Amino acid sequence: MRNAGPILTVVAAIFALWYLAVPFMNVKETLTGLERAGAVVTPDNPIERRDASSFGLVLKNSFAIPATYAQDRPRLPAPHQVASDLWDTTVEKKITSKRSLVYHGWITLSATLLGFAIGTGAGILLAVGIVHSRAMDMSVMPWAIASQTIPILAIAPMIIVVLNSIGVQGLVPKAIISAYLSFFPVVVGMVKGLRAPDAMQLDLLKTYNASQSQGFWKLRLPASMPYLFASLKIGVAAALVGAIVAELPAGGARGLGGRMLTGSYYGQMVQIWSALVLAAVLAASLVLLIGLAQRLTLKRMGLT
Amino acid sequence: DGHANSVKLQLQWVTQAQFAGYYVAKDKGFYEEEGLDVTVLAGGPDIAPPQVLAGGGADVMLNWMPSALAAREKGLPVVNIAQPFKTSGLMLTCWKDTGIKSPQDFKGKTIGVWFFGNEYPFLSWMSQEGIPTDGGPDGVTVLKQGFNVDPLLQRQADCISTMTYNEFGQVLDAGVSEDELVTFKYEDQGVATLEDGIYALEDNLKDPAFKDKMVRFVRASMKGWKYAEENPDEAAEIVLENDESGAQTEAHQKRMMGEIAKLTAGSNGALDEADFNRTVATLLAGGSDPVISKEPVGAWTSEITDEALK
Amino acid sequence: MAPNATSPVIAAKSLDLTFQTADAPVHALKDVSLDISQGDFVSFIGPSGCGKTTFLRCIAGLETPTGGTLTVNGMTADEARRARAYGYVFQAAGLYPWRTIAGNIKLPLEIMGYSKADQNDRVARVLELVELSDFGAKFPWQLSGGMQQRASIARALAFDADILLMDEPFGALDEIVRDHLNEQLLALWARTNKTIAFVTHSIPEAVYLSTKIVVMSPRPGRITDVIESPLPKERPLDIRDSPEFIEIAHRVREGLRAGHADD
Amino acid sequence: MAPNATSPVIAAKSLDLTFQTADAPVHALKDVSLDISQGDFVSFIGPSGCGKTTFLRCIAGLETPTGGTLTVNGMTADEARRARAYGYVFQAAGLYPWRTIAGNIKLPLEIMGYSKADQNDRVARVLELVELSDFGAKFPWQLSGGMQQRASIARALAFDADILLMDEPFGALDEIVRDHLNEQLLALWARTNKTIAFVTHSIPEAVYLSTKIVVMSPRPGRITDVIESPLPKERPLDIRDSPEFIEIAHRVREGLRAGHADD
Amino acid sequence: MILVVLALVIWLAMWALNTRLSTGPNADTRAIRLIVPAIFGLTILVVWELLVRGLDVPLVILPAPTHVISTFFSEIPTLWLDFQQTFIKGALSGYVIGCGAAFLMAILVDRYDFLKRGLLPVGNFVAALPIVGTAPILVMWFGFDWQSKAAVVVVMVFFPMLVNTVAGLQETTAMQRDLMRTYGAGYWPSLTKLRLPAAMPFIFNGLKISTTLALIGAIVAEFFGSPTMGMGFRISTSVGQLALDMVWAEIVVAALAGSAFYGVVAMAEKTVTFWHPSQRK
Ligand SMILES: Nc1ncnc2c1ncn2[C@@H]1O[C@H](COP(=O)(O)OP(=O)(O)OP(=O)(O)O)[C@@H](O)[C@H]1O
Ligand SMILES: Nc1ncnc2c1ncn2[C@@H]1O[C@H](COP(=O)(O)OP(=O)(O)OP(=O)(O)O)[C@@H](O)[C@H]1O
Ligand SMILES: Cc1ncc(C[n+]2csc(CCO)c2C)c(N)n1
Ligand SMILES: [Mg+2]
Ligand SMILES: [Mg+2]
Repeated sequence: MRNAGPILTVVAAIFALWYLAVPFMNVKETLTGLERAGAVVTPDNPIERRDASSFGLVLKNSFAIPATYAQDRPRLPAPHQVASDLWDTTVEKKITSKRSLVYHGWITLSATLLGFAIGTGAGILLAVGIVHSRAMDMSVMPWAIASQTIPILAIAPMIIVVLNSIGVQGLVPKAIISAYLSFFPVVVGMVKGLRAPDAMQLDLLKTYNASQSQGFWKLRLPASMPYLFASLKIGVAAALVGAIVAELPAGGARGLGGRMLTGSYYGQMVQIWSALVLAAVLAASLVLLIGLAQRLTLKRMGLT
Repeated sequence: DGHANSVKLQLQWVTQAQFAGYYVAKDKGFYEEEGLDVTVLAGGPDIAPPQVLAGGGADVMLNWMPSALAAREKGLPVVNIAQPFKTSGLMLTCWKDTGIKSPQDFKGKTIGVWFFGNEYPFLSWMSQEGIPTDGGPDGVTVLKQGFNVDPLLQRQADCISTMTYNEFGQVLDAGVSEDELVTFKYEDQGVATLEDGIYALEDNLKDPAFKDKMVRFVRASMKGWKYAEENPDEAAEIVLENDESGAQTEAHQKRMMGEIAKLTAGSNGALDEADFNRTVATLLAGGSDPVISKEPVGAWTSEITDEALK
Repeated sequence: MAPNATSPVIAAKSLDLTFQTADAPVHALKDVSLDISQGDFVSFIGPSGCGKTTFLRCIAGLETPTGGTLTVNGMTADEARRARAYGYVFQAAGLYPWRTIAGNIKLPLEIMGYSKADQNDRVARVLELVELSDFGAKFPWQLSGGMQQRASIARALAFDADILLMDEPFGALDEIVRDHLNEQLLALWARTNKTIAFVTHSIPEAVYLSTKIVVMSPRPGRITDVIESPLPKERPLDIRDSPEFIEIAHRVREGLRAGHADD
Repeated sequence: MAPNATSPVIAAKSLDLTFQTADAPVHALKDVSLDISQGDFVSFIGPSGCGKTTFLRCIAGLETPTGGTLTVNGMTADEARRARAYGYVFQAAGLYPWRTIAGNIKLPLEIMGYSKADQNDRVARVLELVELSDFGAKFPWQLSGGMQQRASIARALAFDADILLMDEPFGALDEIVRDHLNEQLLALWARTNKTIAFVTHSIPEAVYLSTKIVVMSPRPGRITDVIESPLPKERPLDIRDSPEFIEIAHRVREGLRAGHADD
Repeated sequence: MILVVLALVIWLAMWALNTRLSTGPNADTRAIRLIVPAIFGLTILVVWELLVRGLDVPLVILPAPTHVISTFFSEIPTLWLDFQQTFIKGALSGYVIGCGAAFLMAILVDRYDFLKRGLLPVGNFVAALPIVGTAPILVMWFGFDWQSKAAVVVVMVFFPMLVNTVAGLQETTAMQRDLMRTYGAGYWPSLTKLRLPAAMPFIFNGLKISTTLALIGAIVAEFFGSPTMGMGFRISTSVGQLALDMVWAEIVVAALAGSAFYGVVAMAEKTVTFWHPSQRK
């Protein structure tokens, strides 16, 4: 792990910057709070403070700096606040509790995995169709690109309602929205991958008079593996975003998306940050997992 | 069939004491007593209950009347079958130090408003006051406010929309004292619109079996509401148990229940025609782009409550 | 269906091929006539772009001539391809990187439906033939360029086709390895009596290997000279320093230079 | 700073180079000693992997020997590189595809800070030298392989370096084009009296071009033979059919085969 | 029911037509390349229209395309206003800032291996933060107007652009780099004359990916607070008013703007990287 040193340094730098930024981000609310509690702050008028620069305020009220790290509704929570909330909601709570982030993480993860499976399956099928049918290639591809310019957050509620109306509820609608986001990278990658064999490799099969399906299983599919894994990594991250987006209109405010939503609704910034961090950890782990599968598969195929 | 006794209720927000009556009725077995199997579907900022109703995802919904009437005009004939909330909890909350004392002082200020159908009472109010809503020194700058109170706390807005039972409490929880604030209840300004009514689809109501189901539903729900009013702490506990997000706190829900009880207090479930007419008048008066353009017909019925309250 | 020794295995008459491209059409083959008999070793030599590959691909049924007639084993080229009449060796080894050497050699056998046992037998046999017996389980990148090229020849030999079409198979190798493979190829040809069509850029290679050298020239691609080699079938490497060899090489070079004059 | 005629332009003494790789270290050069004088044309020949490229890269200051001493124009190789003492021609043309042919040739001139007018002059001159005057405004992919290779030689000639290092510059070309470029290169060398170090795989090419042929063998890479050519400076192409030529070629081949024995 | 059957029939007929066209003799002409996807798109619209009518889908769930189109034309002033707010002010400025910053950062990262090994993995992690969580935070930090939308866009496009540019700057072959060394060229000449030109195809890849991200980011951010205009604002409030025709009209604008933006960048790519094999011919 020769990257450990640089990564740790960068992380340390980020934390340092983060800690440094906290007083400036939080000074105004902190001063208002302190003023209410009877402290003397300069300037003593909240409207003047609103229009003043944070920099000047911190300088003039340096006594307030410690308090900026312990706000209930911080604009920027300090790292240790997020960490202790994460600890509380993951380790300290029973994982079946609705207050446990593990519980919510699992809800999101299950939708993500199902959606990823659907999206990957659909993506591969579509790619196979595109590679084998010129009509499909020419007509579908431009619209697949256009489909990605549609803001998913706008149509997610409609998808949920429409599926609802035909009796599909629960995990599946969320998974479908998650699939909508993850299928595109898979299509693009797989089309590239299935077309990766060069003319010579294709001609070789022709000299053997191989059938189309033999060509698919013995040449196109194996040749597409590196591309498949590259797009799976993008796809799984997209699937996670999709699952989180789908949780907003899915009702019940369950899952990491629900946590972010209710966090925002009740002004609990720390809760949003914890959910965010956990989502990023989830995404990174999923990508790592796929990377592992990639290394194993490609190694067995002799491609590394 | 099985549907004869099952009811799906679509809420218009996440699980909280605002909907205590229904959770209590379910939890205390009032629905069961009526032979009903009720599913309560929580909502959220991205859920439009009328859409869910139209799609068949729910049998009844809770809604604010402006939004319900708008849906009617858009060709979705929803009908108010009961009105457990008598008074409106909507208000504007402003910093006192901005110098705002009366609505006329809004000129030149920035105000956070909930959209999603809830902007009409505000626009109607401003047009009554003669204040344009497109910014400038003589008008107000309107922000589409998210569903939290940070814009006020961080002074991105001078006033924001709050509900007496929820956001206002959050402002106070943030350490702000009431004498730092000025509030304008829509109720006091004469622009209140009916909130949290129970609506069903007109077509469904033509079916006697469905109607009967609604009668039983409303009866049990009102029983739940009255129980909640009398036992606010227990009701808050029940709500907490049903919260799937795990984000609500006991203190918050208990206070909310107390405030909600004030709004439901005056209602036995039946819609007061005067309230309806005032709501319609407010909406028809609303500015250049009114939410409804003509007097709605058949937008409410007393048949269900008449039967339920017999 | 083996043709009798007198009728040619491959017979091209006034073959013409024009590629339709975006701008101007490319006249890749013009009036090409050639007979190749059973057991011949025919080399094609000529400057880049003269149509050597195109002609070989026509024989293989990978390209369709726009004029003239072409028969392979008495059938059309496409029928011959479907009947799996030939093995084709490309310029680069073109092994599938995800298959082991043995797996690559097995590929045509799987496709043609040989039995499992037969597959293994044949793989072992051809691996031995090209002296790669110890490398069956290795992946292509674990072998040197020369070894890869031998594997690709083994792949073309694994099934029963008695025509071998080879498009610059040794182009990418260094001279010594090339010499070595040339020797081996000659030995193989002597042993099996296959008919071989062989494209090359190298004059000594063409002269060393062939019974018949076909010199081509470009724009449009046509045959400018066909040289029958008087060299004996038995050819040690230093035959290349013999006067006959140098004489033929000289004639080939002259033929080539003539074709190049318009450059 | 031109070295006087008696002291060698390039002097390597007991050069050693070991690459540290993931598994075993690779001993690419072992105890290589060689002097090259002003005006020499030295060819390096040897099987793949014997260290020809590595040696050339050491001279160019692109690789640092792990032992021994090496001077170029009396400086260290790296100093010579910074002093822009040589032009380097790679095996592939390696033209930048986003620049025209003229733009590619201008590239070193821009970097070395020649004036605009001087740049244009020099580009015109070297384009003429390699017979590409009409192609200055074309992009690389619009030229044939041989033309690209000539352009890359022009690029190395455009600035004033009197050493030319060429790593298999004609490896990818067909024999006729190669002959042609060989002739031109000889003419250029005769005219300019540059010192040329030239890597090749082809025995005839090495013999045809050089005043000195260095035969190398691999594992570890070392010099096994240095052959001084008795051929005159004036060399028509058909000198290759002369007995002296064949004699030298034979000696080179023997040297090569000896080095290959362990394969 | 008749309409539904008709929809099916039209679908099959159009598909057959497209198959004929795309495998026919003129399949490679420019016209066919445009016509085939157009027919496909048109077919989808017609089938959608027929299904909505045939199955009596309520307007508040899914409006018919004709309805959307008529709304589109009658609401052009509003749509234009929203477009300016969201696309010009929010998306475009965020795109320029984000891509520009990523580009400069990529040059630093490329220069210092330490940054490459430390920053890229951490960046990968940060890029996984879902927009739904970051948008409310950024709206809180940067206010309700377009600045916060631009900030969301910056966050969204930064990493894809960074990764692509860094990859591009390393895209040169060893030979191309060695050539520079034989000229004794320092850092700047080899950056401007070699690595940047060689990186262009990758840089444009990043720029293309970022176009759709920018638009989506700006729209989604408006869901979390905005002035009373903008495409995301209109979509979210129109859903509340059940004005689904307006929602879809905005979606049409988004799709048109997104595709056009992508097209413009792709065209710029064609002119700048004309030399790349993928662009030739
Ligand atoms: N698919 C094709 N489409 C258009 N033109 C082609 C095609 N294939 C080959 N050509 C052209 O036909 C001519 C002959 O090509 P061919 O590949 O047969 O030459 P070659 O003799 O094999 O050359 P080389 O020695 O470089 O391999 C060339 O001008 C080439 O550009
Ligand atoms: N950067 C490197 N790292 C590790 N090993 C290297 C490196 N460069 C070359 N080698 C090894 O050093 C040896 C000599 O390589 P070199 O490229 O000099 O051979 P060559 O004579 O030029 O061969 P060829 O004719 O194939 O070009 C080879 O075994 C090669 O694998
Ligand atoms: C989708 C949707 N979002 C918000 C409201 C308005 N509203 C109704 S209840 C409530 C919570 C008050 O604490 C709010 C904001 C709505 N009607 N529909
Ligand atoms: Mg060829
Ligand atoms: Mg080399």
